[in-house]
Amino acid sequence: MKVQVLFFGATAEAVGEREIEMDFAAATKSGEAFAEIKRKFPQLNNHSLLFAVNQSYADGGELIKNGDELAVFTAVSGG
Amino acid sequence: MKVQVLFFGATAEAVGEREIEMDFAAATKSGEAFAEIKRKFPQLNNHSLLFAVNQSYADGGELIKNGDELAVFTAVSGG
Amino acid sequence: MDFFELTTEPLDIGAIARRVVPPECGAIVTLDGFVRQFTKERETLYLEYEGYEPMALKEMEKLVAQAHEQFAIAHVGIVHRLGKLEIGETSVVISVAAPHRRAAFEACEWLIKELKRTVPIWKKEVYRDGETWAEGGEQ
Amino acid sequence: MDFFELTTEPLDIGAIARRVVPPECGAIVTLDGFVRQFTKERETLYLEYEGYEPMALKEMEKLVAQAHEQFAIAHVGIVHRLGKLEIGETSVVISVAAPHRRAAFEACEWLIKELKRTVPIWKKEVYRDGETWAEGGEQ
Repeated sequence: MKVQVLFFGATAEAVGEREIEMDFAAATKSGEAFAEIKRKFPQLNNHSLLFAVNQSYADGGELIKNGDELAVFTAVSGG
Repeated sequence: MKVQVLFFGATAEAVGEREIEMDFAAATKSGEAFAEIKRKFPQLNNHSLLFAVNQSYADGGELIKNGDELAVFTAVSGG
Repeated sequence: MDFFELTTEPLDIGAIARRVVPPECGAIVTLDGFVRQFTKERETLYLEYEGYEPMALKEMEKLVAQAHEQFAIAHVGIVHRLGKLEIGETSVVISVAAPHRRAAFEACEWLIKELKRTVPIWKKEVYRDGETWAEGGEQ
Repeated sequence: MDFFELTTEPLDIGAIARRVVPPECGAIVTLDGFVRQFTKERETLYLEYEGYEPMALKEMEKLVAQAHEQFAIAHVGIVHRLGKLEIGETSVVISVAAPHRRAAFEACEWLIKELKRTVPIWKKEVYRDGETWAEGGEQ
């Protein structure tokens, strides 16, 4: 099950990519998916992170589907 | 003792003048002066009035001096 | 960089706000008052503002001084327009710059409330069926 | 007449405020955030704003909907600029029109607070001696 994972700002810089594709088992929940992303990129643990699934903030319980768009970013600093 | 008395907006319309000269006795206080203005123009009593002496709100106790600028106007409505 | 002005020219909100920017601030709060088309279902055609100009400037100066005493703000700009204003035109702009936006919001709201209470400016509302000088407390 | 936009073009505060004017309203409150020259005595050369654009627009849309639920307001306009911004340039404008100015002040202050908490936009501060991505809660 393939998903896109997007990084922005500080997380893009830490990971060295703005967008990657990852493969998850069926019935993976968003919390598990994000834990796997952090294992894959341990440098992310230096940051306080927020997660989104399909452009909405994730609560960890969302079931990831094929083709979903995940995002990992630091606390926002617009304004 | 001559002073200028200014009217604005609704008071200018009621009195039919924007500026008049009036003569007061020496040692007249502003409260007495404004009472005299209201006697002279009883049509002003239809309005809730504010008074100023030399471009500051009057408290009634100011001693009027020759050449002072008095003003009589309704509650302000700018903004 | 405080300022308080009366003018018969149209007001440019952005330009007024920009003039109160100091280098250590990050936020400006701007109040933009303008001519309403409808007041309680009565249609206004246009407004005329009249001011007791020297006293209005003195009262605006006092308000700015009081705002600096009460709020942690950097700069204040107040410009009130006089003369004939069409529907939708800006009558007053108050811009407040502050290091922290809370103080800017509080000071701006306080300034417009006090301006409407103390600064000797009056507006004549011209309707289709007549005209009337607004007297304070009506709005 | 609500709107929420992202743009890389300079922001015209007055034009944005003007777009939220409905005929029954008499006041607009506008928050204008801009690039500070100094943050805690460190001199910023310029900023770069990056957004997760489709999510940022969705979050802005949610904020506008929530503001209408919570406050008696007529229209809201939010425009955030992205890309490179020089010192003094406006990064965000939030304009709120309301029949009563109290609601406009409250809603505008609430909107900027929530925007800084929820809308996925980040700023990179470029100093003379380095650069850093600001992470929320720092301001």
